[in-house]
Amino acid sequence: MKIGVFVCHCGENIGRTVNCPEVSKACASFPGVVHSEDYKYMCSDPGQNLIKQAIREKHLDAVVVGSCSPHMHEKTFRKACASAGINSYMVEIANLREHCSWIHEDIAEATKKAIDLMRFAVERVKFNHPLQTIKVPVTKRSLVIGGGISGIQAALDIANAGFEVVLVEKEPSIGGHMSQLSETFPTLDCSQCILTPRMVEVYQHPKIKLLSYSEVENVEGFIGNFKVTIRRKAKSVKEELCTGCGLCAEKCPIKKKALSEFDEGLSNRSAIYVPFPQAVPNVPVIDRSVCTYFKTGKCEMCKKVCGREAIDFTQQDTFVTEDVGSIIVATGYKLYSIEKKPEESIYKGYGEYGYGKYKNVINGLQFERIASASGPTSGEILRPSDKTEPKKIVFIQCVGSRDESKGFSYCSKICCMYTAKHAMLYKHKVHDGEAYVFYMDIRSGGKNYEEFVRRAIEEDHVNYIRGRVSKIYEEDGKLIVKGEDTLAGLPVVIEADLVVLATAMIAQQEAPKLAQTLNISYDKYGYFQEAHPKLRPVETNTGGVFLAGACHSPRDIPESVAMASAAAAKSLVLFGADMLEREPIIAKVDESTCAGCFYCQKVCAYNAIEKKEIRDRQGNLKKVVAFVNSGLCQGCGTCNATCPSKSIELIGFNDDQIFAQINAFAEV
Amino acid sequence: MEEKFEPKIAAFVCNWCTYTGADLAGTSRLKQEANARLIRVPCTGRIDPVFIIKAFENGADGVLISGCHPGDCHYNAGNFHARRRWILFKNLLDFIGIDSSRLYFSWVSASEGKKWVDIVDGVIDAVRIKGPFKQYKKMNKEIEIPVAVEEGVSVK
Amino acid sequence: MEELIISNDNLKKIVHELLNNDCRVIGTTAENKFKEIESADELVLNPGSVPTGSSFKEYFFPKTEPLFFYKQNHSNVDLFDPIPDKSKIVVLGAKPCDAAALPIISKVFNWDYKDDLFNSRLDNSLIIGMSCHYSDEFCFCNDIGGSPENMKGSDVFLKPLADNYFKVTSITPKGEAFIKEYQKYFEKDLGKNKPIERKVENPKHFDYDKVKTWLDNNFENKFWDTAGEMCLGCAQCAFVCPTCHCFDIIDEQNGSCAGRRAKNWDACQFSLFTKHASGHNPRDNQEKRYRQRISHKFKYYMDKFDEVLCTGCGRCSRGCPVSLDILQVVEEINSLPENSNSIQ
Amino acid sequence: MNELKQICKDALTEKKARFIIGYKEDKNKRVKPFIAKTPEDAEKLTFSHHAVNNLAVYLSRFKNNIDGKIGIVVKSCDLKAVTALIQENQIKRDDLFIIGVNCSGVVLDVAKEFNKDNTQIKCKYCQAKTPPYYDALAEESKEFEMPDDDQAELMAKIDKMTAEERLEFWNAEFEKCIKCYACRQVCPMCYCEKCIVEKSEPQWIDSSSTSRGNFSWNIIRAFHQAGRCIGCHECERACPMGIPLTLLTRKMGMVAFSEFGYRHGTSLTEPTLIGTYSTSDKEDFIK
Repeated sequence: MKIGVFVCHCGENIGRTVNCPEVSKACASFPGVVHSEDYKYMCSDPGQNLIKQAIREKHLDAVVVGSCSPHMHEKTFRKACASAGINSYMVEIANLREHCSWIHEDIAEATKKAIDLMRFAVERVKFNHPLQTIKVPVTKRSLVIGGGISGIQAALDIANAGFEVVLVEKEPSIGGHMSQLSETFPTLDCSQCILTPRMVEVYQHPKIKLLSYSEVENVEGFIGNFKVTIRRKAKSVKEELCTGCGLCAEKCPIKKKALSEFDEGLSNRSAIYVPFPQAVPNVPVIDRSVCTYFKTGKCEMCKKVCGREAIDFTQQDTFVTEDVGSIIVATGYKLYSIEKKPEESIYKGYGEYGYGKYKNVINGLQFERIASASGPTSGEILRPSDKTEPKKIVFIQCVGSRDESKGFSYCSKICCMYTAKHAMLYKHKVHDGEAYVFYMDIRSGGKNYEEFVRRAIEEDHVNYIRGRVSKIYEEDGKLIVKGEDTLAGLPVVIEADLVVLATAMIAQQEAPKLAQTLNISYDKYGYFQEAHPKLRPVETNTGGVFLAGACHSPRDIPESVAMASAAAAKSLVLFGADMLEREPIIAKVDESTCAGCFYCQKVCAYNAIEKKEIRDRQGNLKKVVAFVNSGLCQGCGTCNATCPSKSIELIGFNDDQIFAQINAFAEV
Repeated sequence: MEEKFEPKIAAFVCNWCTYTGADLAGTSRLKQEANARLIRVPCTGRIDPVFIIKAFENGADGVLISGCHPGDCHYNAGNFHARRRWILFKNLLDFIGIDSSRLYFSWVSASEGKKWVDIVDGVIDAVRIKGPFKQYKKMNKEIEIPVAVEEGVSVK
Repeated sequence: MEELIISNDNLKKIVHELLNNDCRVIGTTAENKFKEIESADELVLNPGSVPTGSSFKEYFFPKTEPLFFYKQNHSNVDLFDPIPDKSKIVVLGAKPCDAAALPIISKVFNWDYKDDLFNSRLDNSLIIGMSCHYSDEFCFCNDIGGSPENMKGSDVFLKPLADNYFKVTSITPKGEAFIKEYQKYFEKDLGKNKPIERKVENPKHFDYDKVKTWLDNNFENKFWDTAGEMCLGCAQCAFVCPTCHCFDIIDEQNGSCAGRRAKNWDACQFSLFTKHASGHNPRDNQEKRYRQRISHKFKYYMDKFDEVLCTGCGRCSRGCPVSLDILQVVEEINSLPENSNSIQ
Repeated sequence: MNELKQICKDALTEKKARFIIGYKEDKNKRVKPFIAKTPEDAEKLTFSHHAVNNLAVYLSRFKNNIDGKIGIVVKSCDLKAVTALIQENQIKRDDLFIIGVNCSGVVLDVAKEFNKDNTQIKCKYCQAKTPPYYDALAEESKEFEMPDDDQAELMAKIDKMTAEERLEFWNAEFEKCIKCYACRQVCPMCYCEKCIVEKSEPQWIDSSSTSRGNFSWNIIRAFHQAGRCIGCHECERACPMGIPLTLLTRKMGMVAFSEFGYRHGTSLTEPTLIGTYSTSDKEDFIK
């Protein structure tokens, strides 16, 4: 092998403490080195030309550059060498600047060390192999899991860029929590007014395939090449025939028996139902758990009234598979279910607040429904128990959030804002009403957020009390709220007509299961984990799977939308090329020696190790060996260190290369 | 006069945290002693204990291994797997009587340039006091060119 | 020539002198092992002991031995010869089955290429053999031309007499010279010390010629499918064997620019022994490798060098972790009809 | 003895097992490994205090077995190897017909009678005379008073030595090594198709019996056994040079237990020591 060595002075950065000509001279005597020179700025055009010229004239096979950190200019020199006809992976960098000249003062010592570092690189490069970047075809389609505002935004962004999207929503309609909201902070514009056009856009978009009432069952494959199995739950209604006339729901005899999920249990719905009037798709589903036909075999009222014969009681769950290149997870959140008995939950709950016991203790989403024009009270603020207008209302923040002993240690982030909004909406509708807010801190970071809270306090005269509520009980139709005003240092007792709890946002219950299906990580609360908290906030550790919205952590609408657009952009980056190019630094199995112990599989954080059967020509199983899925492998090399026979090696950092460097240590 | 002993330290560092932390030390011009030679690996999970043996065989008086803090691994869990191996390996060396106190471990993140300098200087100082790793150097005798052989035949 | 005897004490005195003269003395110790002894007191000669766990072949054919050292220097490679070991070696208390091995393996080391490293050690050596008063279910020296009194390979031979005396027989000129050099320690045999009688019998197990004929004709016999079935493929048998002589040549690095080329023991029972660079292995299972072991010992070596590559010491069987007994295998071959089950 | 023969005979007759890896009688009371392939062969099968071999070493040969179950006669110590092999994907439980034998100790020196002074080290600290699971169980359980665990005493002694003394101790032991690899070949857990020391292009790990080569081999072997050795002591038994190899592997097993509470080969479902981690693994040695 003919190796060329190039020592960079980096102006004076290296040259001041390292005697570069001497290093170059010393390198010339290393076995294998046929060319050695030093130059003021190796990374400059003339410097790069020196390398290219030497490659051509001396027919070099490999190049070692002594320069700054490989993190700086490794790519530069690789490119230069590639343009002169050497494979870019036949280039090694010795870090003479950050790891030598900048940290030492003695010229003799620094020069000796520089020579050693060069020798390491020269010995290492002897075991480098020409590598090609890995090219993986990309299926330019995306799967979006969850049809809330995040999923809708991500789907529209990708679809508008011209790529197909499969949008999976587990409920009968898309829209998510945002569709339940009354008005949104800090502008107080109507949530549905801004959301429903988007929902319709999704439905009508030629590039979006909407699979409502469906769930992701299984995911195989890797970045650019996922195969997703989706369960389409039986709606008992033939979607293609239904016109959404609504007659079936109207005629359904069990009308008042089921609680409306959309109205958070504050109203009822029929057994065949659409969740809300603006639902997309506007196709009803039969809730088989309450439907008389499914319980007794009799009724069939909906079937009788349907002019299109769209009702199909025999429908079964079906499975579809979709090939996609990227997956955006936007499964959202749910509210901490505070009425849950402690033994069913690891969290203690807030039994003392009487949620679930007293009709007039409600949570934030229920208040949204009450305040919503489309809600059960048509937007009039009426309390659930007797449908009277509450004159005194208490809002309690941080129910479950920031409370390690009873709930979760994190801040749910949106409650300060929506509580201010609730109080404001209440005051706007009930002018003579009194609103009290128990808070721990008011966290209102965000554009126009603080101003919004100030408005609630100063213009709408909402009473903010800093302190916690210890107990709520009912007395003569009033809710007695006992708390403490920590600023005044006094106990507070309020006789309220309605109490609204800002319960914590928590991860969806099925989140860990989905995380396992997708092979992404999740934190102890069930929120999905990003690849890097700062620099890769929407990516996961599984390539091609991105996060959007509150499934990652509590966040509000603008943040969710921004994150969704970011996730869409990440997908689009992926779709920007026909082939996915990756550094070829991945593990490779020597099938002839692999004994199939699969310790590599155990240590692999990326599920990149698969089982491969080796068969002879007659088809008889010879052995089962490890196989690296090059799409999933990230190149950490833990498998390589674990493999007892070194039958799996990390290309680019294999044993030969590292041992060669260690061996060169003998001459230090 | 006897020449002052200067220890040779082989340092295996992960690419993402410690190597970058050492880069930061350089960028910050934090001066350190020149006895350590870094060998870059993608992750501490890539470090096979055989590397340590080879380093001692090749004359290292001390070996330093450093990577990302637990939980910060670029590859999720490489450092956790590595840590488990080190515990076993250190115990093995101890039992065989190979001075495992010449083996140093640290977590140095990409932002801990100063910590890196302190660790490197600390290791160099400690090994300087210990002196050369004679135990291991002795083992090379059989494969070294015997002193009695004066001149060899040169072949091109 | 007059008959000589020597007392155990005088023998030790000779050893003492030898050690003082920088001679390497290899002898059996109280743990019944061959070792390079440092003091005459370590020496224990017991004709009734079981053959040592390992033979003393490593003192002539070391388990690892440098052929040369190298140093790379830019485009040159400097080669250095190892320092030849010219010290005199005296082996004391070799059993006939140990001593006989040296002339056997000498043939392969002097066949086309003369192995100087081996020869210089052999030339500088003196083997003092001793008759054997031991026999167990693994011994079969007498089946392949040896005997407990066989002097093959020895320069001087000792036979135990009463009162810690040995009758001394000189066999070679080297032995002659040795006796002459240390004559003051030898006494004339006046017949006072009665020879110690051998109390064990060496039964006849097989007819070597019959075995050889069978091996000549049954390379592909079904017998081989099961003969080595339980073999695990370690080289215990070969490495303790006095006659196994296979070696591997490897380069070992000392740093990136220097190293040595060494000759190390190797064994046909290793799966890598015949593995080609292509990945193909003509002896791809242990059964074939075991056939090779038996055939080499009892047929090929005979064909080529007119010797059985075995002295019947039984070491390989005594130490085999799976109790694969070479004698049993050969006995079984002996009982097989010629050309039985041949699948040619 | 009839019981074992009968079980095996029935198993072979009823095709519960395609063949049975067991022991057969050899010269002078010894026994040796044997594969019984027919019901008639089963007559030769036996078990005694001389049945030292861990027959699980033969199992990895049959890892892609498709032709029916493999019968194997195991003592409780051998069963750990079987368990470990299942854990490490070398064989499937469903492919095995396990004939457990109650064992009351095996000999150290096969040339001698079994007695207090002729007992394998492993028997001295054996916890289970009856294999924890099996498809058939043979042999009467006999009480036998085990001598003291002198190896544990030796280990404690070595632990108390200074590092220099320990190195000297091991140097004297490793010096004997002739690289015959009997320790590896006889080990049921050393099932690699190509050992790391056989990687010869180039030879990074010395294969010579030099001081350096002997150390690197023995260190690597012990390390590769860390958390994997099931303690059958076959390596030490097979070593023709008498190196006390199990001191190393047993020590690593003790470390695996003291540091991680892990014992290999004791559970078919527990994740292996290597290949898993705990975020709370000790790290007081890491700065």
